[in-house]
Amino acid sequence: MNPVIQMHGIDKRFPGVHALKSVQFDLIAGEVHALMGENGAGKSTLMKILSGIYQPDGGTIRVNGAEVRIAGPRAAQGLGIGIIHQELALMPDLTVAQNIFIGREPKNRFGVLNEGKLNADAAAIFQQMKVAIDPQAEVRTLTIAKQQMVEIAKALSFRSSILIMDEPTAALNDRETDELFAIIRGLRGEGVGVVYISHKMDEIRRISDRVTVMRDGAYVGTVTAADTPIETIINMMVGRDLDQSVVDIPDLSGAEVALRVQGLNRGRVVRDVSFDLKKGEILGFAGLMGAGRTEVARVIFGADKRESGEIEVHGRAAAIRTPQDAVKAGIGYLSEDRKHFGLALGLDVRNNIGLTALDKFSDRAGRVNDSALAKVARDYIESLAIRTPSDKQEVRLLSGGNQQKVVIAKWLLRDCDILIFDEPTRGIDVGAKAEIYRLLVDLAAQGKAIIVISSELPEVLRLSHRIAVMCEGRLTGILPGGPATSQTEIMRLATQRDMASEGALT
Amino acid sequence: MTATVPAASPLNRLKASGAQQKLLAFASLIVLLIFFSIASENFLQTSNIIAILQATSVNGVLAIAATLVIITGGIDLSVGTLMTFTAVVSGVVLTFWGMALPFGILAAIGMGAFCGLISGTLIARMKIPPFIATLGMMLILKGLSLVISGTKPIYFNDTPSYPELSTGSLVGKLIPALPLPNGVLILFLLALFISWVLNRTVLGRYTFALGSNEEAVRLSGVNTDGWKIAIYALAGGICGIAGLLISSRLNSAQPALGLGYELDAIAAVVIGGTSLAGGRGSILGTIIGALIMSVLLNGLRILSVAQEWQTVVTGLIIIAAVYADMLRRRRAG
Amino acid sequence: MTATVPAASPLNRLKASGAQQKLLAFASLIVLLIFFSIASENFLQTSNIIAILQATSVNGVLAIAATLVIITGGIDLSVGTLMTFTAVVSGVVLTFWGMALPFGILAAIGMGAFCGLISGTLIARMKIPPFIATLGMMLILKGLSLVISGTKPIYFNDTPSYPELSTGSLVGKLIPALPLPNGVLILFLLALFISWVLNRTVLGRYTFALGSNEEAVRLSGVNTDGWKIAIYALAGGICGIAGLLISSRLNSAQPALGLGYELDAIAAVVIGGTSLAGGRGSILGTIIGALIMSVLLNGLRILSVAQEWQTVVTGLIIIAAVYADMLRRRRAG
Amino acid sequence: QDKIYIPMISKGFQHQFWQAVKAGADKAAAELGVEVTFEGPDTEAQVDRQIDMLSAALAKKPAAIGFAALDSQAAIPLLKQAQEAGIPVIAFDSGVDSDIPAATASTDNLAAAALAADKMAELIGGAGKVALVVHDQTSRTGIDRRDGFVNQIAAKYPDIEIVDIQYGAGDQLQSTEIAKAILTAHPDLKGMFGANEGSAIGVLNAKKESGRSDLIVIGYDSGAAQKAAIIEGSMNGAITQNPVGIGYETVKAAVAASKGEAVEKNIDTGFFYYDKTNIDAPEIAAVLYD
Ligand SMILES: Nc1ncnc2c1ncn2[C@@H]1O[C@H](COP(=O)(O)OP(=O)(O)OP(=O)(O)O)[C@@H](O)[C@H]1O
Ligand SMILES: Nc1ncnc2c1ncn2[C@@H]1O[C@H](COP(=O)(O)OP(=O)(O)OP(=O)(O)O)[C@@H](O)[C@H]1O
Ligand SMILES: [Mg+2]
Ligand SMILES: [Mg+2]
Repeated sequence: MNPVIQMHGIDKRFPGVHALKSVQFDLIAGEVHALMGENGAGKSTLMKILSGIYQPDGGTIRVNGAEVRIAGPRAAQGLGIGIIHQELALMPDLTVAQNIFIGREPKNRFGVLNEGKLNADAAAIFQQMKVAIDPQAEVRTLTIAKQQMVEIAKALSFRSSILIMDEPTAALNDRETDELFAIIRGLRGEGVGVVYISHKMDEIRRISDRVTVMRDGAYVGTVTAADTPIETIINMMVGRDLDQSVVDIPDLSGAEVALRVQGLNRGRVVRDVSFDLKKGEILGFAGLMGAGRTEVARVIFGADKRESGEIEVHGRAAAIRTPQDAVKAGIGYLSEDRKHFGLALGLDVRNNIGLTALDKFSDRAGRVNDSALAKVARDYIESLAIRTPSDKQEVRLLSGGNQQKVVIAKWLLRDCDILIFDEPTRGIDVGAKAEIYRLLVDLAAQGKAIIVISSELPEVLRLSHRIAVMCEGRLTGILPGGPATSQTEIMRLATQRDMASEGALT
Repeated sequence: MTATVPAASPLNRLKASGAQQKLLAFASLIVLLIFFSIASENFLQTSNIIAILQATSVNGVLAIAATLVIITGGIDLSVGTLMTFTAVVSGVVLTFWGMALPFGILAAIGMGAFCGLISGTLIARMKIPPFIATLGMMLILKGLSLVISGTKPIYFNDTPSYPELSTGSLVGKLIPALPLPNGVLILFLLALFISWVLNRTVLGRYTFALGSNEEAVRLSGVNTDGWKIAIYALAGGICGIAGLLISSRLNSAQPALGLGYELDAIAAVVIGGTSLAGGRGSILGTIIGALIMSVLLNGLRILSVAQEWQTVVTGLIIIAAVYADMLRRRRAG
Repeated sequence: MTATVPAASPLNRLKASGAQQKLLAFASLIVLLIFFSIASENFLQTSNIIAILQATSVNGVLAIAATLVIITGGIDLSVGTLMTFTAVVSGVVLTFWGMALPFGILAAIGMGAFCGLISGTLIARMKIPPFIATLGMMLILKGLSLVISGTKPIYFNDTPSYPELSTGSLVGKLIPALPLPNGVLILFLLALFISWVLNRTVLGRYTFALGSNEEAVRLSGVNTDGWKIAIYALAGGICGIAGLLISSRLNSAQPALGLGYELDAIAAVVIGGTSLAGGRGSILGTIIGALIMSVLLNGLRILSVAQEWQTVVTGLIIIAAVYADMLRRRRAG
Repeated sequence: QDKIYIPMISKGFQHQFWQAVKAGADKAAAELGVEVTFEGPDTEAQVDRQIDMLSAALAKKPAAIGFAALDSQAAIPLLKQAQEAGIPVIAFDSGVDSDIPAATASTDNLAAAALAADKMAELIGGAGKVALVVHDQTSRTGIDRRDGFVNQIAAKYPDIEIVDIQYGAGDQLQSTEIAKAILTAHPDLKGMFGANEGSAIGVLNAKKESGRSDLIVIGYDSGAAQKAAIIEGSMNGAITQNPVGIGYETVKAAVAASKGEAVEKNIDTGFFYYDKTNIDAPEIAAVLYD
């Protein structure tokens, strides 16, 4: 078993950050090698070095035994290394097929494109992946999950012998994840070496052969997946055990209704959605990709126009037409797409956190009290363990998970009565995830009303006091939380298609 | 999750191709045409329509060049003075050096492409923002035009066929009822060709890709710098064609002309629905944008609207046309 | 998961604050100053330095307005003609209506803010791209200036103190050795004030945030449209100040002037390191950018460089200055 | 309804000079009962814009056309078109290289600028350094006024040195900065010639701002500011053409030509030098404008 990749003593510094400290990593043909670590541990950085995007400050890389210098993406491709980036790297104005084959378009000698072959090839890849995506759709019209599928299709189309997947399932739900795993197993059978990065612990068991753990930019160790308990791996990652508590459903019979949604409609993506949310309650939203959960949240929040339906906040009708109205009414919404809707990437951490609540940090003349803002920002950096050299660091330089924490901090600072969290733990490591769960439970205990939209069923089950399930824009049912509800029952509602849309609402 | 790929319905495909949007963009143009036809009997004469088309030819060609650059997410402020510079170069070759017409044509287009190549290199390799690189080019070329022409217009009196390039009429020879000047013919042929390049060739694909997400294209292993330079060079070559058109129309290379033409060209592009953010746009839209501008100016002149009010009305209509287009697009999805 | 935040070293803090980069941006300016001082003994006289500063005042003020808009990710092509329009409005109030000086000042600034408000509304509420909205405004204001002035300059002969606004010297009264014209004083005070607004107030914070990711700001519950309109209105008011400066310097409102000034203003902004993509920029950089441009022109004129070559050299130096700045920034990390 | 319609395509529109031409044209239009429109491009470089204007004017089937060519050759094809359509053309301000125009109403800018040079020589005492601020490097009027002045100095005043010629696009602010830079570079400069109204005002501003009250300034054209400066003495004198007369005579000739009457081929509308002493004289006051 010859390793196809051997990385040794890899070192990398960014201004203010020592991202990699003499890290080692190796990959054998035909294995799935999971790379684990907390947010900001350096996983993406290590893989960016392997795919030629960054140059290491020190260390050696061997491919098939020969020492190489990987000068750029093209060189990496030449060595048979393909990568799916953590942050989507797609061209939104181009079609799906055009994205997949960018740089490798079928063309004749004069550079004239063969668009038919392009689309057919893309369709063939989706066929193989068992995914329904129109190769001719513009990427900008796809949801993040589908865009993630396009990235995967693109990486597959390279037929690389080494495939790096940096959190490919962050935006996928269980079923899509299953499909992806089937694909990965197929690749492994063909002798492809796969590097797999994920924060979803259960996946490690299911797909990986070996696990390498990193902490704080340093190599911790490599173990075989089959005979290492998850707890051990978590311990290697965070240096301690995590509490694995289950949901504890409070008695909310006497609690007043904080948010009442009645007959909400928007085109075909939100159809006649009604539900109540009580103070102190955590309402989970489950459903398949494109079920319309995000749309419901955006319509409630005023980010998209509502066609009909009423929203009541604390028993009073709320005329919400813009996010500003929603925030005034005490509703906060943490978007699933942090890059586009959550963060001003060019601004620093401090000002991103302050974005929702600048009015609280300014006097009547409009002067910003920067020292107060800085203090609050540093408090959140500390309490949420955001890895950043300072509160003045530009957010775009943070690792994905740490960016997500900044978005969370932003909404915590606003202190809304009703909080909608759309995929709050996307890209967040186990340790931080546990912290965020505790945070949500605390917030609910303080009397806040909370909606959690999540594509991870364990997460929904871990958090929700009640679980709303959506399918094709309709609310197909609301189930009680806790051990009483099984995953199968959720899946049944999540796939309950158009017939009998009444009756399902209990 | 089933594996069927939803078959694109014809309507969807039409939407996707943007054809619908482009058809709608005609509306503002049609409204203007109808209005002026009713307002003045002199407007809808063959000779005036041809005059409008001819007035569009130079701005239209420049706007095509600007479209390419704008789709990549860049901007080219040098199109106007590059046009002038190539006109002067053609004058130098034909009049000062007394060479034959084909050399003048080659020199103008070649010099245009060369200057575009320089702009492209400044932008792609030296990472100078397009605005600054082409602003610098604009000034440099403005100065050089004056220098090499000796601050005087160069006349093409030794090349009697020169004006034919733009004002002769090949079409008119075939169909005497339609004396379409060659300049207009060239504009249309060029528009068709560049449309084809944008939609059917690798160069076109990368033009859109660069404007959509340059970093993603680079990460895909594409030589983004090289392609970007090629696009700027192509745009420069097109400015060379504009230089030939204007100098043959004026039978002289006017070295001081050209400043301000870049704004008209960019305006035509944006009115035509191409986004300054890059990634989307079409040549058809640009041609419509350029036509809207010339129809408007011609119509106002024919109605003898006072010149100061012409300016005001042009400003209002540019805003209104783009707004109408936005509303329609928003309604269309 | 440890929560230690690495303490920022003073050097890092300097880097983070961007002060270093700003200091370095001076370099091109210093190089130019040294070069011209050696090349001509007449360059480095107090009177000439003051002349350069005075030549910067109008473009500097316009560039400050343009900086605000550009940081939001927009562009304002109407700054030049808005300046002219406000100058004409001041002329109408003071000369045609015979009102007292303060009313003229209020009218110019108020009208500037009002026009900015309209541009801002077109952009924020009607979603018209800034390029088109302000191009339209540019044309409308150009026309209206001619209309309300009757296409004639308006002189301020009834307001003898009017020229003092820009050419008088408050500083000179206090420090006779330093006869700094009020126009320059106003430029510097304005720069300080707007710098303060950008860095210390909510408006400034949102200016940067809008340019960085408008949608994220909107989804944070911020009234983005309202703030954007406010920023355009502020920029318009600043153009009103430029209108006062230029008309008091020329002791007349020249209705035909102003076209082309927008490019100079935008060039100063970009030379000063503000990105046209929005989200980053500084007033100090803009002032340096504007100074680079006036020093360059003044120096070349003093050296009697032929006009056509002045243009060429200006183009080259704009590119070189920005390139040098880029290199330095890249090295600084 | 069918008033005789005469479009005038000028070299400019916004400058006071062209507004004065327009005023003369309007005056003649009122007297003769015809309809006149007046337009011109933004700058004198925009030859093709002017051609488009001419072509729109022809579409209106006018009785005659007044045309001030920016380039003496570029418009010839359109003028031929006018000739074929039987539309008489009257050239004004400067001529075209063709005999199509039925008449040309213009000023001899070369001679006028030469007169300015003579006056300059006289005022600075026949020796010393002078400089020019001209409005345009490439337009006919710019070239003629520059060359008229320069050639006259070269021919007649060997002791006068022209140290600098720069161009300010007729923009008052830009011309001011240019003139100031020239004054800085040449502290011993004796006189400056501003070749149109904007340039002259620029020179005047520079003189004031630099505190060079001894500088001899000769301007061109009129306008309220220039007139005031001459009365007050900060400007020594200026050349004026007769723009009102140009406009008036052009329309008059156009009307005559449209009726098939004979018109004089060359209408010289004349030019004058004016200063403090003669500014109120009737023949001068008649050709000045505000
Ligand atoms: N270009 C950069 N400039 C400065 N710092 C950077 C840059 N890229 C990464 N970093 C820092 O390097 C560290 C490692 O980041 P990396 O993205 O590799 O983490 P990760 O393990 O992938 O985390 P996550 O699970 O959150 O994606 C982080 O502290 C991050 O802030
Ligand atoms: N920007 C968009 N353009 C076009 N269609 C969209 C867009 N965003 C969402 N949709 C469509 O709207 C429907 C609902 O999507 P939504 O994002 O609300 O689903 P979701 O349940 O939140 O699922 P996900 O897990 O993908 O976030 C889907 O059919 C999706 O394809
Ligand atoms: Mg990562
Ligand atoms: Mg969602």
